[in-house]
Amino acid sequence: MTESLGSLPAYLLRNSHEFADRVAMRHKDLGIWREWNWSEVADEVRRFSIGFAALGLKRGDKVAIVGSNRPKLYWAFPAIQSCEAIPVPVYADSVAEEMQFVLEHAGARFAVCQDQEQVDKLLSIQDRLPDLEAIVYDEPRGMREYDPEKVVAITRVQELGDEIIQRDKDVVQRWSDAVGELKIDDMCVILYTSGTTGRPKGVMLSSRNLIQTSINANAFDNLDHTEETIAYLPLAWVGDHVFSYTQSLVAGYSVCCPESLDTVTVNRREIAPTYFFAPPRVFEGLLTSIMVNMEDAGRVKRWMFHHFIKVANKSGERILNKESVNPFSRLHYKLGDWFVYGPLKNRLGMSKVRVAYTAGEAIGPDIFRFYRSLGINLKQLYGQTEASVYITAQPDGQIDADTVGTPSPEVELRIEDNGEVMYRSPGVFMGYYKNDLATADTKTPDGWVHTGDAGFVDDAGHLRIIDRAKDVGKLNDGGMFPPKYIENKLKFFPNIKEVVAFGDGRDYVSVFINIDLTAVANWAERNNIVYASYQELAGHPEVYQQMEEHVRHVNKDLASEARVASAQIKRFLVLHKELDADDGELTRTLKVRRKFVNERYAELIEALYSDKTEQFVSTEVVFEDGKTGRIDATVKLATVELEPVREELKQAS
Amino acid sequence: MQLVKRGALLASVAFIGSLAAPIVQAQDTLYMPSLTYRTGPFAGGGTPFADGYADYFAMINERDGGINGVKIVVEECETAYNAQKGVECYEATKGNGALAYSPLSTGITMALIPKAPVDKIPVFSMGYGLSAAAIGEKFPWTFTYPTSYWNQLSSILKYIDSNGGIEGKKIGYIYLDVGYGNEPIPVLDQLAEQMGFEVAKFPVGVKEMQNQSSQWLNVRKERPDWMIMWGWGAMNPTAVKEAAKIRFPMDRFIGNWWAGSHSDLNPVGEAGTGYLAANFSGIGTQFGALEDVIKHVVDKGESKVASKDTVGNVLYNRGLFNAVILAEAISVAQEMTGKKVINGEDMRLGLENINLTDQRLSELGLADFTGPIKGSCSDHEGAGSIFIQQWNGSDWERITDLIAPMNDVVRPMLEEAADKYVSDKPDWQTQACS
Amino acid sequence: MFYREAGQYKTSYAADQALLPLAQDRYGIAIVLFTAFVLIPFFGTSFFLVSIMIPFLIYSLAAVGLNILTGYAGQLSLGTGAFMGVGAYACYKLTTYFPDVNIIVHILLSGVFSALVGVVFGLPSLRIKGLYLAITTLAAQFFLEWCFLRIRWLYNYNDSGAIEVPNRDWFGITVTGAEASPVARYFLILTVVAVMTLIAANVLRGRIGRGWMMIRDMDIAAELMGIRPLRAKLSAFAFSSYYCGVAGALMVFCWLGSAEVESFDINHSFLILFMVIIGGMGSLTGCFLGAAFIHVLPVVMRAVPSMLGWDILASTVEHITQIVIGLLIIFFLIVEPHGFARLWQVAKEKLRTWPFPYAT
Amino acid sequence: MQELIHSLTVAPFMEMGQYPDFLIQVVWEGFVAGILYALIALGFVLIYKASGVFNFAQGIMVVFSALVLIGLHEAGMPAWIALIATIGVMGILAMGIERFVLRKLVNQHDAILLMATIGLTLVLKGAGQLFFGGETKSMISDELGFSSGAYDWEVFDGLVIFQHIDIAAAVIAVLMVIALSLFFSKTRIGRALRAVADDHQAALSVGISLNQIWAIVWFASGIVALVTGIMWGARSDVSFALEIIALKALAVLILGGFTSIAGAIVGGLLVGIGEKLFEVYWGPIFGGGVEAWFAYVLALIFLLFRPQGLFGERIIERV
Amino acid sequence: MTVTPDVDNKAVLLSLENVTLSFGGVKAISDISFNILEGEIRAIIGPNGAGKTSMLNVINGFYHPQKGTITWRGKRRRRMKPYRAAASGIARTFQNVALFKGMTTLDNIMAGRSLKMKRGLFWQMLHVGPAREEEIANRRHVEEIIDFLEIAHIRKQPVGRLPYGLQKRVELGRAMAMQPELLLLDEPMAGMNLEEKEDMSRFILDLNSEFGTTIALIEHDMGVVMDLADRVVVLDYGQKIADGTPAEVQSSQEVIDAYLGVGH
Repeated sequence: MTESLGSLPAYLLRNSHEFADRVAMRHKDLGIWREWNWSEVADEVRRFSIGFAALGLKRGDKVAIVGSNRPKLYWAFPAIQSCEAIPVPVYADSVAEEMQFVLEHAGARFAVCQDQEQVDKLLSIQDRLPDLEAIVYDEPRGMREYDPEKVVAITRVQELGDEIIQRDKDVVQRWSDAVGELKIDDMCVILYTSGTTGRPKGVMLSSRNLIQTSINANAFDNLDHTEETIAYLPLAWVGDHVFSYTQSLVAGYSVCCPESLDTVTVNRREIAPTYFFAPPRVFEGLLTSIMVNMEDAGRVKRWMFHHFIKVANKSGERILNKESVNPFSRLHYKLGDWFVYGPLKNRLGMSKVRVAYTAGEAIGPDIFRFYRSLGINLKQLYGQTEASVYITAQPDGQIDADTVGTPSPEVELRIEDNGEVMYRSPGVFMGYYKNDLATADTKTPDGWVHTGDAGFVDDAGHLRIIDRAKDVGKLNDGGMFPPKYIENKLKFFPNIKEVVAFGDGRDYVSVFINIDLTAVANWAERNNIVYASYQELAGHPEVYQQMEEHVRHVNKDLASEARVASAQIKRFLVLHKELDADDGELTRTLKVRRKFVNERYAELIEALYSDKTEQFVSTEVVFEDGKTGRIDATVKLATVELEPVREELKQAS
Repeated sequence: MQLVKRGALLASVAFIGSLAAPIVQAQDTLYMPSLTYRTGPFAGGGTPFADGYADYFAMINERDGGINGVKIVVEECETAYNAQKGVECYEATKGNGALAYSPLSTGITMALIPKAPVDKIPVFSMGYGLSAAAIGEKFPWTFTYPTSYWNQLSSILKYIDSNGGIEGKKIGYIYLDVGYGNEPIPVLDQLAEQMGFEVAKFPVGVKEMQNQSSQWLNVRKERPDWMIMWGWGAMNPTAVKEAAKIRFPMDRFIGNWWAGSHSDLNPVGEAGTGYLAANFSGIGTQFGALEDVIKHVVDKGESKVASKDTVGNVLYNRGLFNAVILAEAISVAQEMTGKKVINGEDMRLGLENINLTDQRLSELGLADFTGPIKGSCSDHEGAGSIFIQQWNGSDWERITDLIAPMNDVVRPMLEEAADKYVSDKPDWQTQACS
Repeated sequence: MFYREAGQYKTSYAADQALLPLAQDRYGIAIVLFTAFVLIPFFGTSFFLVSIMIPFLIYSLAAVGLNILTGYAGQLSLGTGAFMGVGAYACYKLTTYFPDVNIIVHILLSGVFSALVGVVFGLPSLRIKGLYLAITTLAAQFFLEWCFLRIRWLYNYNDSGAIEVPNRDWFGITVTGAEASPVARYFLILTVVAVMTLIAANVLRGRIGRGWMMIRDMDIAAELMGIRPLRAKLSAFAFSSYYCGVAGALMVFCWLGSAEVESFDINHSFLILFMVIIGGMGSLTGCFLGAAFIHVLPVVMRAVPSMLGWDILASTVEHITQIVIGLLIIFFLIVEPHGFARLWQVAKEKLRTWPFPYAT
Repeated sequence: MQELIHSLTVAPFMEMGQYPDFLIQVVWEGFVAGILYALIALGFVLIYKASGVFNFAQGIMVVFSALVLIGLHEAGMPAWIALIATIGVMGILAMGIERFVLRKLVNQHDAILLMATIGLTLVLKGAGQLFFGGETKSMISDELGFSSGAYDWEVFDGLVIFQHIDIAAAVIAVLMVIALSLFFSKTRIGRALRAVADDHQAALSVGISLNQIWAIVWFASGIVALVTGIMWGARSDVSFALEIIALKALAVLILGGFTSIAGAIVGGLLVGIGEKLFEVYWGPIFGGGVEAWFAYVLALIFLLFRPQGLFGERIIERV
Repeated sequence: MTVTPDVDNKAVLLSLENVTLSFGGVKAISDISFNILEGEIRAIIGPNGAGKTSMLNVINGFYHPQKGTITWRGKRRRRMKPYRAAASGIARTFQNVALFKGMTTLDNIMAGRSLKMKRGLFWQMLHVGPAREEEIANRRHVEEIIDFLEIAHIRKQPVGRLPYGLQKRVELGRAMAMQPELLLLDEPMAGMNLEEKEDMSRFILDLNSEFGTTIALIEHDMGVVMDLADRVVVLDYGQKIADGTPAEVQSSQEVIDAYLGVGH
């Protein structure tokens, strides 16, 4: 374990000596990539910091940082931290009211904003923010009319710093000394979690949390000062804070800020990062656009693409994992790399990626494997703000789409009886800001933290997250019933749109399936299957047959895992109508309203737990013009043979 | 798109092929490139000439099995009377062991004259090209047998003089306004002074060849006593027609030897009756050599002539004559060097020492075909004579004996011109003749 | 596919505005230059150099000249041949007056005369546009042709009416005239063409070139942006004619060795125009592609029958070649009116976006 | 210097006065040449009006049509049948050009269309030489019934010679123009053609497709080319050198305007007569051969003062 | 005509007096006088064919009026070529986008910098030293405009392929690049959707307030005009029928009759 320095600004100072001429930050601005090396960054930060202090920033003050990924906003962190004040990054896309809560709760005295838009937002709520004294901004456009006392440009703050340095040469030394004296266990940032329910909570992280986590993470993936990464995720999100700020400081690698959110793809291609993070939806979106684009390609090219993707599917991951592969396949793959994978990675800007992570939610195994088969070292990690991100991560070469990896260095893991995952690590947060109650709920006195997720550790020692802990139910035989886990597994099939699983307090698991009309209709067309309506298509025997195969597939998966082996799907039906937000079956964000579905389709659910092979149902629906009507249908119920569970697994459970 | 690609591919394959496999001549042949123009506005003249040239060599190969047993390979390259393409043809063929070039174009000849000493391949411009090249000391590599433009002009003037005197007369000179037509002007001016006649010049632009009414209006305005024409290609029939239109007496209108062929007067027909032209190669097929050509080549269908009627016409015979001189030079060279397969340098030697006496001409089956030609180190034109022929409405008739040139007047001028040509070329290759 | 752009980022405007911002293009050009400067002189036969490479380069240069005027400044010209002639005659006069001055200086100076003549004949362009202008350039063509013939001073009163190129040295190596070796001539031409193409590229991407393109694309808007139409058009005429003039001088001095009026006739103007159109208006690469195509195709076509052992009259081949070129021109205009350059651009775009059909 | 001015400004006119018969002869020659220029220009105008194509191939069409006529006659066809067959060939050519060239190049830039016709020129040139040979041929004027004699007019103590063929050329040209005017004003297709020049949509409403119209105008100008070829060929034989003379029609177009039939005729005569006078009376001062550029330079000077041509309309630029 | 309070404390930038313009007897503009003050946004409105575009053409020297005087910054202006007008600080955009179709967005805006670039042929040929410095300095300026107009993502795209709204934006950028004192906008929002119109209005306002550029614009959308303009002049059949603040103009009976009454 490397001996750590006492604070993040201290790392900045170290880098300014050790990597003085290496590029610390790039920003595409006015058409070109502007670069700052570490000593320049240190200088910028120093002037910013000294100027900020002159504005009245002092120990313990909270400073909100609002905006997208801009160098100056990143510099605001160490500038503030070296004054022993605490930066509080805020989601830039929040509306004024949300911001008001955070700023008010944190009691921010200052705010650092990116541009006029953010400044205007804050000014619109300033009467409700008595603590807010001044706003510092980056981009001067449109700012000339504002009160120069209250709204100050960062450049002006830096000039202020310059003036002070001019007057008093020692101030630089004093500032450096002060940085050296920062305490490692002091709070250094408050990150507000965007809680899905209730008010956001301010997670207080100490320097030690972040520094130790960063050291561990860098060591885990062998990240050093040669890495390049592109910063495009929200500043206020812990992931960006760690990847683009703390890990960069600790390792000394460069961070590149894109020109704007519209140009991330292009900018990523220009930079070709070596270390890259994106949430699953980004990878999903990219894959979809790849596929859509390839549909427009010429026949030969399309054939070639699909051919080589197949090749990659066969041997790509094994080659990436450095397993033994026969020379012919290796050559075949090499060819594919020349014709398809290489150019593809090039277009995606991932040619140089050494380590790419995805996290946040489950990623479809096919999507995950697709990228890996191209030779991109995409891995999953499992983390939380409260853990300074890392709880588990997949080590190189031990990758499985269904797991989130082994515990990260210095992280201890345990699974509660109810299946909830608990952890303890150097990154564990200090507590929620001004919310001891919540802190006590989440963090045990001996430092263990509740994740709120249910999961289990498989034979290989990898953690599998199956669901939110509170949603996990129990079958009558005592087996675990993780509905989301099962639903997600089915939903990864492209022709399944929505799944609702039942089983809590029942003998076995059964599911409602909603087919994906576009995908299935496409399939029907290709196979000359005639149908008049969604209902007819949904009830088509061949569709049932397909769904049965999917279910079997999922069952096989489930059967291989002791903890969930008993949650195999025994019966299923394909719903005769699409679950619809207009009918109240889905939320407006398209999440299933379980309760409502349970009530509405009670007959069907009961039928699933009987011997019936079909069930008549009549449902009231709302048409697009607002009128209501009824749909009558007789829905077929299918039974699936369960997969045998291996004995040793049974015993293990 | 697909087609384009394939086309490009084919083209590039063919192209690479053409680079990789230059046409290689067998060791025991004599390679004789033929720069022809069977296309373009001058094709009418170029075609029969090229046919005569090729057919004679073909006949020699067929009848005698080549020259002293070595077959001659004739390869044509199309120049379209264009200097640029001519140079391309030269570059493309010179590497194959070419023995001599006869481009039948003053423009191309000009381009080749400086190249000849470098590549050591003689240029034989039979009665065209640079008149000054007659001076062998200054132009070791160029030959203009049997006569140069300048000497020829003097012969024509002699003819005029002998038909009613030339002194005090006005001579109109209508010419194709390119190097070819401009070439004899210095002599014309000089002789006008010496012989005491007046000159009126009427240039015809290449683009105006078929639209000469202005020139002939000017002729009408100037009212010359005689007209001399230095024309070529489509210019000739148009000129004769225009002359007829303004009622210019045809028997006072003399063309040079490039303005007196069947292709020139056939389109004019009756209207051209009486028109005169200079010539130095026999008309008709009544010569032994031509009979052999018909027998061995034309009748066997080996000739490229459009119809048998072409054989024996003026330009066909001139092309043939060109080949005769080259063939003779080859045999002289073979004799002098003792080699059977000769090279360009040997060929130069052969050309320089050519001696076509009447007797030799008879041997070749060309008695009365032309006058004797004898070359020497210093004399590269042979100062041969010409005769005058007249159009009778459907064919040419020879109406005079050979008319010798005014060599005494012209030779000094040629020397002067040769000196001038060489003067601004410090490293020009010359030769000393004792 | 070959274009792996990831990681090529620009940290300065200078780099962003470089002629070849993509590394792969730079490698490509390096290979081309290596081939041109090293491989071809080393392995090329004399025939290849003299009949293919030298004319190809000279035509390319002339095409660059015409393309500047027609493709970039939008002024259609049919007088290229004559402007080349002005250069050739000027060079001839210069080198006879100043035989001791390095020939390369003369060649480069001769373009100045051609530029001056170009400016004079460009004057009508202020008032005349499009096809009308093309016809006034035809006036330049015919008038100049007439001058080349009539003004005997231009060819030093040579009886032949032709320019005869003397041997001239460049640093001790004969580069013009009959004694110049093909390789020496090739190097001279190659150097001139390479440097002048680079200069053209520089001018075209700068203030002046942009002014031309503005006039081409929307002359009224250009004027309202402060471009003086007369100055822009005349400068285009001058610049373009300069290139044509130098090409003409090179053509006569380093290729043909002698020239008469007919070397600069209207057919030449058309030939160069074909190259520009087939190659692609408004593209320097296109000039080279067009020149290669139009020049090399006939050479290949001539070679094909004899290679295959067919006994076809040279004239027949010539006529067929003419028909084929005519048809190909029509075909290309139909398939890709923007010429090879566009095909290349599309291909490059495809390679850049590979495996995708278009950029996303 | 004074002498030069004299020879430029006074002498020519004195000469004209001195020999008026000769002047008449010069003007007549110019007039006949002008008629032929006008006919070629007419071919250009027809096509330009209807399709906006600047047909560079008009010149070669003249040569080509004449060659076809002669070639067919040589192949044994009686003259008049050969003439009809040639018209047929020109018709097929027109349809071919419309079908395989124009239709595919609709809406392309002017320069592209121009280039396509230059490509066409190459094709026709190659084909003409391939099938009929490159040598000069004489027109079968006798066989077509043209007399080769001349009419002498003795006047001003001199003689003016009018070739029958020239008179015939003038008459035929006039008839041709009248026929075309009637065609344009009296027939349905003709009106459609005029409409298409103004507005493509309007033409469609007449019920004739644009494609048909194009084929028809190309055919019409093919016939004009054939007539020109016959007349010119009868005067001074048929060869490919004629093609370059045809370029002069471009200068004629500048004078007359691209779209005016009257302009083509007036411009043609202006160029024809002008260049003859200039060549005969002023040419010798410059060493002759000024005809080669007179027309173009005249056009150039003219353009500077009246860019829209004699009969064109003034162009007002709009923003 | 009421005098708006601004007139007193703002300098007159351009004034037209009794200007008359006719084409072959047809009067496009007859006897119109009005002025544009420094720093204001001046709208010219009127029904189709009212002579609005002709007015702009007169101002930037494209048409030369037969009668009347034009005073630009206190100096009476003689017949002026458009490029001279451009050099004296007048820029404009066009009703139908008149971009340089063969060039990219960047080059189009760079084209607007033509007057600011001076380096001669020699340096241009070498493209080093001063010419490159000049190019780069201007590029920087252009980049600021690109940033201002939020068109970074189309920087290197040929303008021909851009959607109409973006083309209009590029055209505005090109005019901005000239750093004009007076910017003439000919229907800057024609054919735009609501969102694009809002963006464009914002840019025009920002441009006016940030850089102090005086703007004269022709616009059909009355709502936009009322929001943007400081003063409005109304033309009808080549004649001026009203001049004043938006409110004044809106309440003028003549305007309501001639313009709003006609409805379109």
